Amino acid sequence: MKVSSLDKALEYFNDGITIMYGGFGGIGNPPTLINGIIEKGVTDLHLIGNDVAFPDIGIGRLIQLERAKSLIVSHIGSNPIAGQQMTEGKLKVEFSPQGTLAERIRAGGMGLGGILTDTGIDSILAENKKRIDMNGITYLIEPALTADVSIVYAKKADTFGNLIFDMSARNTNPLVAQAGNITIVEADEIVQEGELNPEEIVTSGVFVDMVIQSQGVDWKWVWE
Amino acid sequence: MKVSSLDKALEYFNDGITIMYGGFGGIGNPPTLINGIIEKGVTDLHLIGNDVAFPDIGIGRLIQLERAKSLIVSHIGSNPIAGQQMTEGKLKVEFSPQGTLAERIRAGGMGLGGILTDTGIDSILAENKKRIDMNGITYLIEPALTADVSIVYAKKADTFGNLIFDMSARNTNPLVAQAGNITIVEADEIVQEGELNPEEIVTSGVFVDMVIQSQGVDWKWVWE
Amino acid sequence: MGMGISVRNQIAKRAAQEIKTGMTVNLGIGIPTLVANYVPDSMKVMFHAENGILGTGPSPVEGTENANLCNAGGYPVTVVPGASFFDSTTAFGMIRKGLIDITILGAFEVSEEGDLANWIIPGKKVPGVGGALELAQKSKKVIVLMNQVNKNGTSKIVKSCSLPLTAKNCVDMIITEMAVFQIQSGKLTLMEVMEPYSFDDIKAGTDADFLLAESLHS
Amino acid sequence: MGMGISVRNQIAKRAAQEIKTGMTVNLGIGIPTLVANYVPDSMKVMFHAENGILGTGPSPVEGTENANLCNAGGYPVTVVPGASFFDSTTAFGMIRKGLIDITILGAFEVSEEGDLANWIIPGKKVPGVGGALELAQKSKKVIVLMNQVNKNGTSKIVKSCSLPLTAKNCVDMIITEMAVFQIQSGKLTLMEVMEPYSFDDIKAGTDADFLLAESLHS
Repeated sequence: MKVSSLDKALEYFNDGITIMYGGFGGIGNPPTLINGIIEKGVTDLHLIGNDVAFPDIGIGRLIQLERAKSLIVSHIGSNPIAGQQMTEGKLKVEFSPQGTLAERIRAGGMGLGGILTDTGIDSILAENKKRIDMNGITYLIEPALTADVSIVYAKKADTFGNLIFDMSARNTNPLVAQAGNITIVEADEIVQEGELNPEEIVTSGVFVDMVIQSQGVDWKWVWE
Repeated sequence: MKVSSLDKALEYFNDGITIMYGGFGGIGNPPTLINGIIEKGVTDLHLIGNDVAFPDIGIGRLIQLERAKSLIVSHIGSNPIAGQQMTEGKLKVEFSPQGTLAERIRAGGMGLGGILTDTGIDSILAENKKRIDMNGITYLIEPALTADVSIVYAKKADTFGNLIFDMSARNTNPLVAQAGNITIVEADEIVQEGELNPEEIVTSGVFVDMVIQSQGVDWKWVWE
Repeated sequence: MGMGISVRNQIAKRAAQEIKTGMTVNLGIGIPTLVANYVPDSMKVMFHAENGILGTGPSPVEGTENANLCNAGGYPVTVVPGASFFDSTTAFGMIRKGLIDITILGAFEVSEEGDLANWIIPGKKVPGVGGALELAQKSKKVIVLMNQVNKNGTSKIVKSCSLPLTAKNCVDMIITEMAVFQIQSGKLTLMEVMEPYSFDDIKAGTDADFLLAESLHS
Repeated sequence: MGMGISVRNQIAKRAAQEIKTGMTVNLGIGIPTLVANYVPDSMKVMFHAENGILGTGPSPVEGTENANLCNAGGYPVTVVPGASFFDSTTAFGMIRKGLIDITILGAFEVSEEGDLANWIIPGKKVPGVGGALELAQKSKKVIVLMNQVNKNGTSKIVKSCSLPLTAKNCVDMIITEMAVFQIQSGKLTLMEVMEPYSFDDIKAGTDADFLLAESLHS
């Protein structure tokens, strides 16, 4: 029985840990867990995710409160506060191309060491990366990513931790769900085992350690 | 409009091409396309798939008729005819661990060069493989696989080529569907665009070039 | 981009002419977003969003937006029949495998050989790379929509990019308020002159060598 | 395996005792398949199949089999509440990530240090490796079920494997018709003697050094 409370979930969050989070532009960032992390006061966090949303949306709130020490992301363009902290030297940022980052997270969840891609081979991002030649093409070796704790936002979870997502809020969530040493999911709805169709399950519960009830999004979207 | 006929599909099959096929132990092998390939008489084929089923089941029929020149598979244990042809030097067989093979096929479909894994590092299968050290672990470099034509068996396809599969007949089919230069799908049911729920689609139609109506399985299963 | 709405729409409209039925198309943020408005409803085009949608449709009617159905820019969309949802790895697998027929995006600089710089201005703007590398490097056709010159009046089409590259030799077409250029086999060619600009305006606004299309010889 | 049905069931029953509630378990073909019969219905165990099922249940009633719902051995199964279907990459991702608590499989040879040889007999049997490498190398606990000796009366537990390895130091437990052995930190230990065999039978049938468990000192 993996269903638990926010309080129990927060026991996994301590200063200096690496947290991987689902979401893309704030959509799919888990609001209840992020608010819980903020209230617990943990800091010096290493964050891994697609982007850092907007200053007052989702994961962006942790940035605004200066709780992050480093990021591995594809961009921070929508959150100027992150750019400012980076310029001031307060925040270490590693940029990974979006598709490469997604594959690195997936590789972590699948127990792989990494992937080979030629994406970005002409860019400055490739400068210090290991390379390998195969069949006349030069590939970059992109290492897998894992985290101490992964946090995920699902539409529905069953009590075994099987997950489904909501339309474009799926984005990086299924990948992140697989890549945590501990994976904690907040879901808008929690149902009994057997209530999800085995065909429609996107993330198998074997990857999930804990499920809590989401309180839902408490921010305003940029288009609102 | 990707819906077409078996005759049109067979235009893509010629002597000496590489065919990748979905299925696991015959389950999920596309029966109508395999029968069509047999009837067309193409030979010297290079086959890539999980296994070669049983002598008179699915892809096994191509082996029995000596249409294959080489295989990349995880095992041939259920098809002794393949073992015999291998021993006689008629069939070249490359074994890849099952999970590694699946990832190599997926990598091909995702436009990646390959993956890093330490699976099988102590086995003779690793002997001639390139290696790389990362964070104290030695990984094998396992190159991506693609094919001239991928053949796939789906439960339902829509006219854009979006696919869903039937329970454990999913197995390698979604991976194979992505990895072909040309991907041809046979489906038990073909529906209009919009009739599949975008959430339940397992393979996006953008990977699929042609869909034909399946005539269904015409062999007896081993347990029957 | 410091460009009037009518000019933005003119560029978008011209870009839309490159889209043919059956294509898979990715539109970047900014002017590229407007391109969808000029694709006829009768034309079957699948728009791709990096966050995991194939088949985005028009913006929803106000009041019916769903925060969980947005494009990669974070703005609400709808979906068309045949659309599918998937995770980010599949979204980029489609790009990497070369299944995007056309990608339309903005740029800081494009070289006469088609090198693209559109993600970083060192010391000034480091928003991060997002999906730009994959889209520029892997799409079958890359169309850049941008101003002919920047705020200082300097050409954005250059002999060689001064900014760090997104990808080499990737741009196939440039559409600005002044002109349409094609880049083929490393050669920049002026294809069309936009009203009210003259050839001399374009010449003055282009800091690179270019050829003239057959249709412009006269 | 040339073993009577009652002995096969005895070994399977003993192996089932290693399975605890909440575990994820992969059963190989042959005797391992029988293990599921000895796991109490009340115990919540998720059985994993390499072809893409988590949560396989008992064999279906005759006449209700579905060819598209089979285990990795190709035989019809059912699913339990909470089951999920996925493709082969995810099936093996679960294995590689170490999410399989116990894997139970057969072997040609096991060394006293836990090296496993179970996929190839050069010149004789080359069925291919299937998922054996991943399961042996990556599962949290690997239990081998096999005969103590082969057809020629030679021990299958050896000082060092003569056949090509599946994986090194991977076997945690061996259950035969004669005995239960544990392998920890490279040391083979006899844990249990099975009726009607004696310590001397085991000694004679084991071509490797082994320690005696505390419980057997007397």
